[in-house]
Amino acid sequence: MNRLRLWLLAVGGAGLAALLVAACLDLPGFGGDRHPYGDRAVHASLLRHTANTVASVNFDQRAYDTLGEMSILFAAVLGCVVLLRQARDEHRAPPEPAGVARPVRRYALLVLPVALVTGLYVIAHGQLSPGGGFQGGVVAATALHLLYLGADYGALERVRPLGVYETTDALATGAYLVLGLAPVLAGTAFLANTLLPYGTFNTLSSGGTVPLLNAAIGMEVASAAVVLLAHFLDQAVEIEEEHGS
Amino acid sequence: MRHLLPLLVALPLLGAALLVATGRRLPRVAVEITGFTVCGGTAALALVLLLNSAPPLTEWVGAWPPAGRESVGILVVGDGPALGMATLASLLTLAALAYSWRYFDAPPHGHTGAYTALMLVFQGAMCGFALAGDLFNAFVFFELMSVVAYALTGYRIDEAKAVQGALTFGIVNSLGAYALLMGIALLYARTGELAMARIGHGLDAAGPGGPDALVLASFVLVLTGLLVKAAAVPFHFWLPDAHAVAPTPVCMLLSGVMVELGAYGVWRVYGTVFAGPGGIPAADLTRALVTLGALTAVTGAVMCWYQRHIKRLLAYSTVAHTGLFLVGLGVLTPEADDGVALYLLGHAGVKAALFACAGALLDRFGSVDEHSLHGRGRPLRATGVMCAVGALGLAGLPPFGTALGKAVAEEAVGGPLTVVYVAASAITAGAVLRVTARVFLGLGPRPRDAEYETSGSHEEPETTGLLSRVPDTMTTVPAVLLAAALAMGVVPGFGALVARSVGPAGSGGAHWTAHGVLLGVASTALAVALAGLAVTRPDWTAAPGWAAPLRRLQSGHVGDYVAWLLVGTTVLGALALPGVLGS
Amino acid sequence: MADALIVVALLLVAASATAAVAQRDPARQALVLSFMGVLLAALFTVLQAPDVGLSQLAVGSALTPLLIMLSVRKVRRRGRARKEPE
Amino acid sequence: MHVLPYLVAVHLFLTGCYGLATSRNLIHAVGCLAVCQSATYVLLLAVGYRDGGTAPVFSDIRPGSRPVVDPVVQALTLTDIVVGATVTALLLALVLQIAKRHGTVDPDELRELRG
Repeated sequence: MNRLRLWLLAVGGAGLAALLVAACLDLPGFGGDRHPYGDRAVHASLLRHTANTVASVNFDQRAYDTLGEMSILFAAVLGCVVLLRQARDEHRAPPEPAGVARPVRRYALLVLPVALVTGLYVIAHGQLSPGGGFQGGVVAATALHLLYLGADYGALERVRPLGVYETTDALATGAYLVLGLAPVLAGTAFLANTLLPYGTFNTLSSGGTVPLLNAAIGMEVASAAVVLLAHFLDQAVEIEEEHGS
Repeated sequence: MRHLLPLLVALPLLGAALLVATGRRLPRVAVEITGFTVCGGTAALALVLLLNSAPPLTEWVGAWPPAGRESVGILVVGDGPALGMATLASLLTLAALAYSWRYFDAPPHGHTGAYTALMLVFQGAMCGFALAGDLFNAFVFFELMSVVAYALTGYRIDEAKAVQGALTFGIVNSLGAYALLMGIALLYARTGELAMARIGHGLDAAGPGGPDALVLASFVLVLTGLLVKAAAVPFHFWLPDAHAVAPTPVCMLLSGVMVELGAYGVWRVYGTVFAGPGGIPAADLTRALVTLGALTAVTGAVMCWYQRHIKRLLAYSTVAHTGLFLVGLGVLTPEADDGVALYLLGHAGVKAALFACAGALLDRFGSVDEHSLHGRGRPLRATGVMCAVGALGLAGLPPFGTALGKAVAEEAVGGPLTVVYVAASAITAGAVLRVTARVFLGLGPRPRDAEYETSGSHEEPETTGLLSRVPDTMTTVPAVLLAAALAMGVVPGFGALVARSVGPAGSGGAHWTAHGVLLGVASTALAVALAGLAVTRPDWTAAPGWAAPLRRLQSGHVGDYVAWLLVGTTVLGALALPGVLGS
Repeated sequence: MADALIVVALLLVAASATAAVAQRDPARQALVLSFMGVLLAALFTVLQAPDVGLSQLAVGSALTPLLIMLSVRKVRRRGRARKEPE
Repeated sequence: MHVLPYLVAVHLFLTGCYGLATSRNLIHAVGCLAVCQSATYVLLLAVGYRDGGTAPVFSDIRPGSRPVVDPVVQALTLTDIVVGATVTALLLALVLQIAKRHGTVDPDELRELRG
């Protein structure tokens, strides 16, 4: 190990540690009662009939942050598609079907539908109970990949037409943006949740545009995670280098 | 009007989504026209908003206007500097898209729209960061900007250096972003707010006795994130590794505006969050920024001089100039701010043009190595002339916009710091002139190879195969950029316009002075002399022994860079400590 | 009671993070990270953040380790393919 | 107890940095970066906690009947988690390409960019 690097690490680490520990001692004690922004957010969420305050912050009060976050996911997927493309000196070799123990296979096929439905349920109830587009989307996408365990890579590729997922990813991103732009056309602010009725508290259609944005995020996250996993699987299983390169 | 502010982010993103959704069916020309239209439309919108930005536009996204003084929404600020940066980013993206028109390497199969879409997302992210009035929102767009930049830097996956540079870039910048987020969390704990102005009020209300360790730590963490992006010493190591290997149009954006957005972020965050009595005293900020900025300028200039990889040389010149911007921002006077704003605009034009010239060399000869290209650039007369003109602009020869900005900033910082300005701009410009003389004129003997350096020969061109002639777009774009940089200094009233946009308090505008012109001519003369000496007497200017340790620090090892990042936070804390102890 | 739970969860998270850094083999590190993801999810739930806990469970203990495992597999497979022709 | 959660966050950040700086395998380094990031989750949620508070979800409690913890930091952390996963994916993609082009994932053996 490089001597200089260890010295730098020791000096820098010690300095930063001292600074951060001193800052921690000045922080308000853990579990304190002063959360002005949080209290205002709870109030605003109830005004707009959204039972899950976190969903209200994510998709209504700070929906612009979520737009940025969704764009990060969108850009990262696009980046992975570009970075993990088949290079000039590589070719595809269909993998041999791997032997999977029968109990594993049965278990995977059993869990798959359950996980898929759980994912969709979690997406749908985002504004009412804990969960929402992100969590449900990731669960649903990961569930789909149980097929790799349960059946084999070929089966997974058949139910997973990548192009469709990539298009869905882009369309969901577009849908979120269009939902944000509609209020601008109506003469108010970007992403304003003022066009739709807020509905009855604690029902699926409550919260104005919150359920719609939540659904867009769910679709985006699910298809983005599928595309990401697919490209990594492709690299791990299918793409090979030309020998002698 | 104010409702249109978030559209600067939304429009490019929508364009990108559209391109990805339809990208596999569209022919390449349609993709490029769409990208061009969306990017240009956004740039036009930014310009219109900029011209209407007095008094500053502010918008609460999501229609959450503050009840009393407090809101739950996100604030977007459209004042002169914010919209100016957004306009600059949009126009440079337009130039980069024009530069890559048709000739840039074939897009990945089945993803015709991917490259253009990434560029559009990059544009939206830079606009979003420039306009952010909310600290967490700034972090989100900071990350978006970074993520797109990593992907674009590694775009040429067949190139070994490109993927390594992109990973270094990714790890160091992500770590910086997490430090920034830790700082935001500390500020939220103290004030319970996220809008920058509200955090500033909260700090003043909480600490009438002055700042404590918590304020200092949050200041250090937030600045670490922003200075990593601005590539200040010792956070700068990632920049040459990334900028030297990214595709040329991307380099134009990275060096021309993304790094400068880091410096802009420092200016914005200090002015809105930490400038009050509960924040960090002005003397401490000046000490921190001027020290780091001067170090950055000197390191960047010295390292720039010893490069033979042309894009890497230009990358170090960006490091040097960002150091100068940080020095200017650090002295905290309105005059210096005006000067830096002008300097930054001029530098963006000149640096993007120089990268464009280097890209033409790469695509024509498959090399960006000063030694192996010796004399081979003679046929590319237009590119050679633009290289020389760009070098003069970099040196600050009047009447370039860079010269006006540099002169105003020099006058504002005064004293020995003027020497740093003159030296850094002269050395970096001298290096570019030296390259021009050797590559395009074939002057002097072919220099000897050193032991510890990055060579630029045997690189893959960015086009499909080597070009037999440089296409018109690749000469028009740098010509337009240089003309713009020149116009900034020549068009009467431009300096005053920039000064008015930067601050309503204003310094009365940026004007040419005899003193400034003299200094500009002096640094140009110094640059020419250095270049002449280097070409005719290569042994005199070869790397002396004392520069070797400095070069060894740039080891290409990501672990070293992370260790330096930690040292940087400690140094930053130490530089700002006196104000906290004194209160 | 809640406090005790929080303290235990915090200490476990700190310990698993140390283990994740100390484990230099990336495949094993992925397992430790997955375990740490579960612990973090538990911590978030105790901190009354079920939303965050759920996404940490989905992302931190499933998606990220899976991506790391796939990368390890690719790098190893590559290494083997390199050795065979020799 | 009053500062323990904050100190754990500091510990996570510094441990991750140590791992990053001393790593001999780039995949391992990306994992360490994920550890660094978990420090931000812990810090944010610790800042937003309220003694005796419950989750800010009103589907089964009456509004105003019990104190709730800060929902804003939870939303920020959610964003942060997604950001972390995407950054990890992107960096791993780059590591795979490094493995292909350089034939190694040991940062000590990458010698192309220096000086």
